[in-house]
Amino acid sequence: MNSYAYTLLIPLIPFFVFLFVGMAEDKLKGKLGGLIGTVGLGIATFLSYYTAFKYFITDHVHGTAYTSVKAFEITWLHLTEKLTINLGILIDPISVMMLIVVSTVSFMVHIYSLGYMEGERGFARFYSFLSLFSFSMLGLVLATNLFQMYIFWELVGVSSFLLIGYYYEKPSAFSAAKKAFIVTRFADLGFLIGILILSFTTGTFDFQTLVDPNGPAISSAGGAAFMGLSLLTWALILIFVGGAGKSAMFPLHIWLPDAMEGPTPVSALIHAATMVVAGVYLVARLFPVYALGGPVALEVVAWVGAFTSLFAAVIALTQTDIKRVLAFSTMSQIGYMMLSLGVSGYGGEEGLGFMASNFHLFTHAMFKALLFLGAGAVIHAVHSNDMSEMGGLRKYLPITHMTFLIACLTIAGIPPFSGFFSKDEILVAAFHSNKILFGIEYLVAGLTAFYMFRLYYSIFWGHDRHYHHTPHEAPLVMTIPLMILAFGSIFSGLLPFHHLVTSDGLGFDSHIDWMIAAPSILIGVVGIAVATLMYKTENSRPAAVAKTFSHLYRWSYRKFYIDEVYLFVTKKIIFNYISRPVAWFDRHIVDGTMNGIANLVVFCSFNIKGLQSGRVQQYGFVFVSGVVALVLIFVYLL
Amino acid sequence: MTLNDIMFYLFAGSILTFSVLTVTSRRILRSAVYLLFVLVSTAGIYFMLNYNFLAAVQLTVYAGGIIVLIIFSILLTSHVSEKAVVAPVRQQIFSALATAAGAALTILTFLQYAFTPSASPAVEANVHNVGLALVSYGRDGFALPFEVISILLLAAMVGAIVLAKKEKHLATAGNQPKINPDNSSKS
Amino acid sequence: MNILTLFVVIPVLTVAGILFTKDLKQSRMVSAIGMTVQLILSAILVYLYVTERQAGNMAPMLFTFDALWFPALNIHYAVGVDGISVAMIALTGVVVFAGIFASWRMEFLSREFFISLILLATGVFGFFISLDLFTMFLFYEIAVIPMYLLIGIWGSGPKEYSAMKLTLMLMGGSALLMVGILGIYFFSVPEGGQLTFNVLEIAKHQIPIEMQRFLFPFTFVGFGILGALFPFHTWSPDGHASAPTAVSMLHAGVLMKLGGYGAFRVAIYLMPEAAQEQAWIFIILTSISVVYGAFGAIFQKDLKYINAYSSVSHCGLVLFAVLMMNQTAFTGAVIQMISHGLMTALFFALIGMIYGRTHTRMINEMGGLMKVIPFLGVVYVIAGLASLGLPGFSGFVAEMTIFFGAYEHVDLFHRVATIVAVSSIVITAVYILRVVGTLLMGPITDKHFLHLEDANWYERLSTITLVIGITFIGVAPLWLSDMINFSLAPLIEKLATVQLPGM
Amino acid sequence: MSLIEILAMRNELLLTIMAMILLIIDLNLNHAQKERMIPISIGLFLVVTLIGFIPQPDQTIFGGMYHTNGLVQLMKNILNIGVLIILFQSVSWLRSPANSTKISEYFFLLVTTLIGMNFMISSGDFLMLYLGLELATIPVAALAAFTHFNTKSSEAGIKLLLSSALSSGILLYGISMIYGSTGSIYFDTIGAAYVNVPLQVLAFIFFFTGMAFKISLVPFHLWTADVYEGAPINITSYLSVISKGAAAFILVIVMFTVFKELAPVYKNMIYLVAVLTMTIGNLFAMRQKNMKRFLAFSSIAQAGFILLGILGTNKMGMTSVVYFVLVYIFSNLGAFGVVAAIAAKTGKESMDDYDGLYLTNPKLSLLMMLSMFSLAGIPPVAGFFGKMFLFTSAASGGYYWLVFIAVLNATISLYYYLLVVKAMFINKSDHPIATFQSDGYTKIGLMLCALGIFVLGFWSQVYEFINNLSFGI
Amino acid sequence: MIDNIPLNSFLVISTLMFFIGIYGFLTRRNLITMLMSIELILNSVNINFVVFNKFLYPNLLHGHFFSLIVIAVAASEAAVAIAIIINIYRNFKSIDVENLDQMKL
Repeated sequence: MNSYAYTLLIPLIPFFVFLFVGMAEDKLKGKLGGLIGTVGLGIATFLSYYTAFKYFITDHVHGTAYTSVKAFEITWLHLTEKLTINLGILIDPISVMMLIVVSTVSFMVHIYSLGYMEGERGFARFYSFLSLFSFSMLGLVLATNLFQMYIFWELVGVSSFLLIGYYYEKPSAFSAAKKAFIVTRFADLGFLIGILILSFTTGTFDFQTLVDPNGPAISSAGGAAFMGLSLLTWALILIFVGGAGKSAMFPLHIWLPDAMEGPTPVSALIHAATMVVAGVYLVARLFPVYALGGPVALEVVAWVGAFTSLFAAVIALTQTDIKRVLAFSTMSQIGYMMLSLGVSGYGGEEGLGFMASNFHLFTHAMFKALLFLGAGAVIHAVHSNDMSEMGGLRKYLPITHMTFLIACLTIAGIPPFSGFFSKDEILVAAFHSNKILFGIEYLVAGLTAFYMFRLYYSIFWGHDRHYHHTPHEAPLVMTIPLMILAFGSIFSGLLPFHHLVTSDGLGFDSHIDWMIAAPSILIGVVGIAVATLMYKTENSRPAAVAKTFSHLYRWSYRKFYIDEVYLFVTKKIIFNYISRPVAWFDRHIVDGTMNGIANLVVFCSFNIKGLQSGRVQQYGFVFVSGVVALVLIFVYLL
Repeated sequence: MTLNDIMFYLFAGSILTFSVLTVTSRRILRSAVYLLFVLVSTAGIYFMLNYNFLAAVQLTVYAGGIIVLIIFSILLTSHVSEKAVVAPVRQQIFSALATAAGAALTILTFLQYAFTPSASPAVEANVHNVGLALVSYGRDGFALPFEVISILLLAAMVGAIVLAKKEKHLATAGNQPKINPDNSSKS
Repeated sequence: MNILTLFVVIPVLTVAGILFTKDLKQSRMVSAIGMTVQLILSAILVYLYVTERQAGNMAPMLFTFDALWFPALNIHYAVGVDGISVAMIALTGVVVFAGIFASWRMEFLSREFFISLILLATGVFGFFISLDLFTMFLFYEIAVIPMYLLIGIWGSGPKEYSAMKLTLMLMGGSALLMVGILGIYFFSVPEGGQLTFNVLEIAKHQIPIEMQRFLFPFTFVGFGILGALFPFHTWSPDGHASAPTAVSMLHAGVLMKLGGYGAFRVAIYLMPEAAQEQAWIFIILTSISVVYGAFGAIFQKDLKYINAYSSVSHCGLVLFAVLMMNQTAFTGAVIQMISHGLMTALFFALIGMIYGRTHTRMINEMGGLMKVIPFLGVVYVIAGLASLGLPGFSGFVAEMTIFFGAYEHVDLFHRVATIVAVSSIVITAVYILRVVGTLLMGPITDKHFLHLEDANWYERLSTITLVIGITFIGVAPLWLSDMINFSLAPLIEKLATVQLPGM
Repeated sequence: MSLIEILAMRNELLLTIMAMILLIIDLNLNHAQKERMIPISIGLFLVVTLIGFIPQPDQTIFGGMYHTNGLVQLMKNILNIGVLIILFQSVSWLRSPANSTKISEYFFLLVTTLIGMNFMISSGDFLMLYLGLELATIPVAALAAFTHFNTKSSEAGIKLLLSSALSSGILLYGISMIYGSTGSIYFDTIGAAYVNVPLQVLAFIFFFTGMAFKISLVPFHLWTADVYEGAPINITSYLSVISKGAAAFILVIVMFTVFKELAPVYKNMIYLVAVLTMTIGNLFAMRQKNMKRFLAFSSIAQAGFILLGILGTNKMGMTSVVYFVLVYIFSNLGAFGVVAAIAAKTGKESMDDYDGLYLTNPKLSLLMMLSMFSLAGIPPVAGFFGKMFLFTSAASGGYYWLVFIAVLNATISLYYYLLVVKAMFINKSDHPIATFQSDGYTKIGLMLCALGIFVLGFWSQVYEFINNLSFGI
Repeated sequence: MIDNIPLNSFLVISTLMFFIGIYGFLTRRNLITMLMSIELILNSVNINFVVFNKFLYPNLLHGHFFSLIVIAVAASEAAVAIAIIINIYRNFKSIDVENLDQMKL
C-alpha cells in the first residue's frame, strides 16, 4: 500500500454502481438510476483529477523523470511457474492522462445522457452499462500488466457490445453490436497470440519489467526468428493487430461506422473518445518495447495509421449520416495518432511522436466527444441522422451551433484551438521521419477540414427542412457538458504535454515549427474555404463534383466496398463454405459412419437368417461342417 | 485267408453295404430291415471278438427291441408301399461332401496314430466277469452306471407314456386357448 | 462414516426415499432435500479439504477409506480425493442441485424420473471419489445407463434413436476402456506382485512401455468418447437434443467430464510414457474437435444442437489440455471442465425453460424474447458471454490457463496446435452472438410470445446457482487453481521422470 | 464302501427318492387331486435343496467314477436353486387345464434330468459323463414335447432329441477315440496320458462339439432357437439355464483336468468359437420379436462369454465361469419368469405386446429391466460382475483383443436388451397388457430372482467362496 | 480269434459307418429314418469301443461296458423319439422333417 492506494476506488466505484443499478434495474424509478451512476462517476472523476494533480504536481520533483508507481497489486491466477496474472493499478504519466480523459468524457456523457436518454425504456440499464464501461475502461488504463489489460480489453469490448446493442429490438442495432464484437474479437485473437508469444519470450506480463529499456524483455529481442522476423517483432505486430481492432484501423475498421447504431452519448464516449483509442494506448504502453525491440513492428504501426487516416478521410467526404461522418473522422484521427507513434523514436526529442500522439489523443477526446454530443443534440432536435434532413439549424440550436463550430475548427487544426497544437506536433514528428507519411498527413489535414465543414454547413446552414416539430435547443443538462468540452477543446492545447507525457518520462522542450505549421494552417483554411464554397448555400457544385469523380465518389460512398468483402467472407466463406460443409460432414460422414456401422450390423443380422431355416437337417449339416472345419483347422492346419 | 478272415470281410461288407442301403433306400420299411442286417452283422463281429454277452445284448435289445419298435412305428405312420421323398440333390451333395471330408480326415488320423496294445493279460468277457464288473463298485466296476441307466430307462418310459397318452378332454375342447397361435411367430 | 462414502450413500437414500413417495410434489421435495444436502456436503468437503491442506497434510489423497471387496482379485472399495476430485464433486453437487430445480414440473412418471436422475448422479459422485479402477468403471457405467431411460422416456424428438445411439456409443467406449483397465490391472505391479486396481498403487510402478503403447489408445479413446473426442462425438448432439432439460444439464455438465477426468486420472497418470509418445495423434484430433465443434455450431438452428456442438468444442479443449501434459495445461483442463460444466448446464437449463414456454427450439422461429422474458434473456446472455470466454466468468480463466499451458511447449507442432485452438474463441463468439441475436434481440416474431411469463422461483434458483458458480470462479480463480495445482504435483513429478528415447 | 461314502451322493439319492415318491403318490390321486402334487413336489424339492447346503467332505467313490467336492457341491446347489425357481415359475402354467393331468410327470421328468446333471457334474469318467448327459437330455426332450395340442412343442421335442442324438453320437465317437488312445475312461488316468497328437486333438474336438451342442455354441447352436421357442416356457428356461450351466461347468472341469495338455490348441479353438458365438448369437438376437426366441439367442451369446473364462485356464477362470453361471441363472430366470408370468396370464409372448408394460405392470417391468441389465452386464446388478470377471480372466491370459470383441458384443447385446426395456418403458401402446396379479408361487420365484440379481454382485463373499473352491491348470 | 485282422480295418469300417449314419441323418426326409441313422452312428461307436477294448486294452472291460450302456441309452432314446414322432404324426399327419419348420428366422 502506498499513497495511491485510494486509486483502487476509481474503477471500483463504477463497478459497484454497475452491480447495484444493474440488479435493481426494475426498482429504480425515473432518473434515479442515472443519478446514482452520475454521482458515482463524479466521485471517480474527482479522484482522477486529484490523482493527476498529485502525480504531476505535488509528488513530482522537478527535473526528474516521472516514475511509474504500482498503487496496488494482487495475484489473480498462477499460470505457469514464471507467469502470474496480477491485478493492480499502475500510475504513470500516460495512465494518469488517460484517467483524466476517460473520467472526464465519461462524466460528461453521464450528465448529458440524463437529458438525452430521458424517458427511454431501460434508462437504468443504460446507466448500468455505462458504469460497466467506465469500470472496464478505467481498469484497462490502470492495468499493471499486459494480461490485466487483456482482461479489461475484453470487458471494454463487451460493454461496447452491450451499449451498441442498447436498442436491441432494432435488428440493425444488434447486428452492429454483433459485428463490433466479432471484429474486435477477431483482432483480440491476434492480441492474445501476441501476448502468448511475448510472455513466453520475455517471461513476464508486467509492464514495468517489459518496458524497462535495460530489462530482459527488450534485450531478449534477438531471440528465435520466424519467417525473417524475430519472435518479439511478431508478438508486437500481433498485439498491434489487437490494438488495430479496437482502434478501428484498416482493415479492421468496419465495425466502427455500424457502431453508430448505439445511442449517441455512447458513440461519444466509446467510439470517439475512449475505447477506440485503447489501441493507441496499448502501443503507447508498450512503446519502449516497440521502439527498442521491434522497429519493424513500429513501422507497420506507422503505415497502417497513415493509410487508415487517408482512407477514412476519403470516405468521410461523401457520407451523409452525420454520425458516420464523425466515425470516419475518428478513424482518421486515430490513424494520426498511430502514425505518430509509429514515427517516434525512444527518449527525449526522438520521442516527439510519442508525446504528440498522446497529446492528440487527449485533445481529440475533448473535441470528438464534443462533436458527438453536439451531433446528439442535433439528432435530439430533428430525430434524424441524415444530413439531407437537416439545415438551417443554427438559429434553433445556438449553443450547439457554437460549440460544434469550435469543435470543427479544432479538428481542422486552426489555431489557437487545441487541435492545432497536437496535430502540429504530429506533423513535425512525421516530417522528421518519413516524407511520404508527412505528405499523406498534409493531405488528410486538408480533407479533414473540408469534410468537417461540409458537415457543419449541412447541418447548421442552408434552408430549413420539414421538421416534424420546430427544433429546439437541448436542455441545460445536455448543453452544459457541451460547453465544458468546448472549453476543453479550446484550451487543452496549452497543456505542457512535452513535459508531462514523454516516452522516457523525462520532459523535453518543444516549440511550434512554423515551417510546418503554417502550410498546415493554410491547408486547413483551404479545406474550409472549399467546403464553404460548396456547402454554405445550396448549389449544384457538390453534385457536379460528384459527377466528375463519379467512380471515386461511388467507391468512397460505398466505403470502398470493404463491408461487402467482409460480408462475402463471413456469409459465403465461413457460413457456406466452412460451416455448412462441416455440418454436412458431421451429419453424413461422421455420424453416417456410426450409423453405417449400426446398419451394417443390422444388415448382417438380416443376411444370416438363412442359417436359421427351421430345418433340422440343415442344422445337422452346419454342425457336422463345423466339426469338420474345426478338425481341419486345429488338427491339420495349425 | 482263414475262415475268420472271410467271416470278418463278410460281416464288414454286409455292414457297409447295408448301412449305405439303410440311408439310401427309398422304402422306409426296407431301410429298417437293412438296419436290422447291419445290427446283426455287428453282433456277428462281437461274436467273433468273443464278446458273446455283448453280442447277445446287441441282438436282443438292438435288433430285437429297437428295430421292432421302429418297424411298428413305421407301420403306424406310413403305408408300406409308400416311397420316401428324396432330399434335394444339392442337399445330398453337400452332405456327402461334408461327411466324406469328415470320414477322410478321421480315417487319416486313425491311420497316423500308432496304437500301442496294453501288455497286461487279457480278461475274458464271459458272463461271470461281466456280471462281476456290473455289480462291483470299485475301480473298473460298473455298478454306478448300471444303476443310473435304470433311472434313464424309467425316465424314458415315463416320458414316452406321457407323450403317448391321449388326452380325452382335449379332443372335445376345441375352444382351448392356444398358447402359441401358429401364425404368431412367422416373422 | 467416511465423508466421501456419504456422497454415494445420500443419493442412494434419496432414491430409496423417492420410492416411498406418491406424486410429483413429494418426489421432487425428497429429491430437492437430498440434493441440497448433497450440495451442502460438497461445500463442506471443499472447506474440509482446504483446511486440511492448510494444516499441512501433504498426502496425495485425503479422506481416504479403503475396504477390501473382492479379495481374490484385490478389488477394493477405495475412495479418496485430491483437489481435482474435490472440484469435480463440487461441480457435480451444483449441477445436480440445479438440475433438480430445473425439472420441478416433471409431471410424467415423476418418481421414476427423479430416481433415474439421482442414480445418474450417484454414478458420477462415485466415479469421482473412486481410487480403484474397478469401482471407477462400475460407477462410470452406473452413470451412463440411466441416461437411456431418461432420454428414452422423457425426451423429445427422435428420442429412441438418440437414446440408443448415445448408450451404445458410450458403451462402445467402455469396451475400449475395459481393455485398458484390465491391461493396466495385469501390469499394475512388477512380475509376481499382488495385482491391484488402485490408482495410487499402480502409479508407483511403471507399466512396461510396450503394454503402455497398446493400452493407452484404448484407455484414452475410451474416456475420450465420453469426452466427445472427434470423431466419436456424434452421440452428443443427438443425445443432448433429445434429452429432457435436467438430463442435458447433467450429461453435458457432469457426465462428459468423466471423460476428461478419466483420461487424465487413468490414461495419462498411469501411462505417461505412452501418453508422451502418442499425444500428437490425439492433439490433432482434439484440435480438430475444438474448431470443428465450433464451426458445426454456427450452422445449427436447434438451440440444443448449437449447445451440443459447442460442448464438443469445449470438451475438446479439455482433452486438448490434458494432452499437453504440463501443470498449467492440466490446471486449465480441470478448470475448463468445471467451467464448461456450469456453463453448459446453465445453457441447457435455459433452453429447457425457453422451450417450455415457446414450444420450439428452432432459433429462426423465435425472436425478441428479451422483451418478454427478461430474466431468462439476461441469464442467457450471461451464459453466452461466459461461454465465449469473457473475463469475469469461468470460461475465460479456463481457456487462458489452457492456452498458456499449451503454449509452454516450445516446439512448433504444439504451438501451431495451440493457435488453432485459440482461434476457436472467435468462432465461439460468432455462434453465440448469432443465437443471442436471433433468439433474444430484435422484434418479437410471434405474437404468442407476448404472453410468456418470466422465470418462476425454482427456475431462478436453478439458474442463479449456476451463474454464481460461473462468476465466482471467473472473478476469484486463485483458490481453485491452487487447489488443483497442488494435486498435480505427483503427476508432474511422474512426468518429469519420463525419459523417452528419441523424443 | 460305507454308508457315509454313499451319502456323498446325497443329492442324487434324494432326488431319486423324491422322483419315486412322486410316482407313488401320483398313483393314489384321482384327476381332481392332481394339483396337490404342486405343493408336495415343491416342498420336497425345497427339502432337497436345503439339505444340499449341509457341508460335506470331498469324496471319490465307485473307484473314481463319482466324485464330489466343494465346487461340485456348490454347482449342484446352484442348479438346485435354479430348478427351484423354475418350479415356482411353472406353477401357473401347470395349473392350466391342458397340463393339470400331467403335473407329477412334469415334476418327475424334471427331477430325473436334474439327477442326470448331478451325475454329469460329479462324474469322474467319460461313461458317467455321457450317461449323465443323456439322462439330462432325453427326459427334457419329452418335456419339450410336453404340450400335445401344440405342434410347435412336438417339433421342439423331436428337434432337440434328434440333434442331441447326433451330437452325442459325435461326442461318443470322440470318447471312443479317447478310450482307444489312452485305454481308460477315467479322467485321472486319461489326464496323465493325454498329449497333443492329431488323434487326441481330433478326439477332443469331437468331444468338445458334443459339449458345445449342450452349451449351444456357434456353429453347434442351431437347434437352440427352435427348441426354445417351441418348448413350454419353463422348459426353455430350464434348457437355457440349468442344462447350459451344468454343461459349461463340466466342460470347464474336463478341460482343466483331462485335456490340460491340449491347452495351447484348445485356447485358439475357444477363441474362434467364442467370437463366433457371441457375434452370431447377437446378430440373431437383434431381430427377434418372440420373447422366447429372443432369450434363446441372447443365451447363445451369453454362452460365448462363458468361454472367455475358460481361456484364462487358471483359478480365476474357473471361478468366473461358475460365478457367471450363478449370476446368469438368476438373471435369465428373472427374464424367463416375467415372460412366463405374462404368457400364462395372457398368452402373449411377442415383444410388441410388451409395449407400455410399465404403466400397467410396473413390478414385472422393473424385474424384466433388471434382468436385462444383468444379462447385458450393466452395474450395479450382478451381471456386471459376472461379465467383468470373465473379461478379467480372459485378460489374464493376455487375450485383450478378445476382451475387446467381447465387450463390443456386450454392447450389441445391450442394444437388444434395451429394445425390451424400450418396449416396456418407452413405447406407447393402445392395448397394453392389462394389469394382473400373478399367483404366490410365481411371485416367490420372481422375488428370488430379483434378490439374486441384486445381492450376488455386491456380496463379494459369494465370489470368494467360489474362488476358494476353484482350481486352474 | 481274429487277431490277424488289423485294428485299422475295424476302425475304417466303423468310421465309414459313422459317417454313413451322419449322411443319412442329413439327407433322409423321414423322421424315422433319421432315427435309424442315429442308430447307425451309435452302432459304429460301439464297434469302436469293442474293438479298442479287444485289441488294445483287453485287460479291462471299459469299452465293452461302454457299448453296453450305449445300447441301453440308444433304446431309451429311440423310445422317447418314437413317442414324439407318433405325436407329430397325430398333429401333422406326416413325419417328413421338412414340415417341421414352423419356427425359423
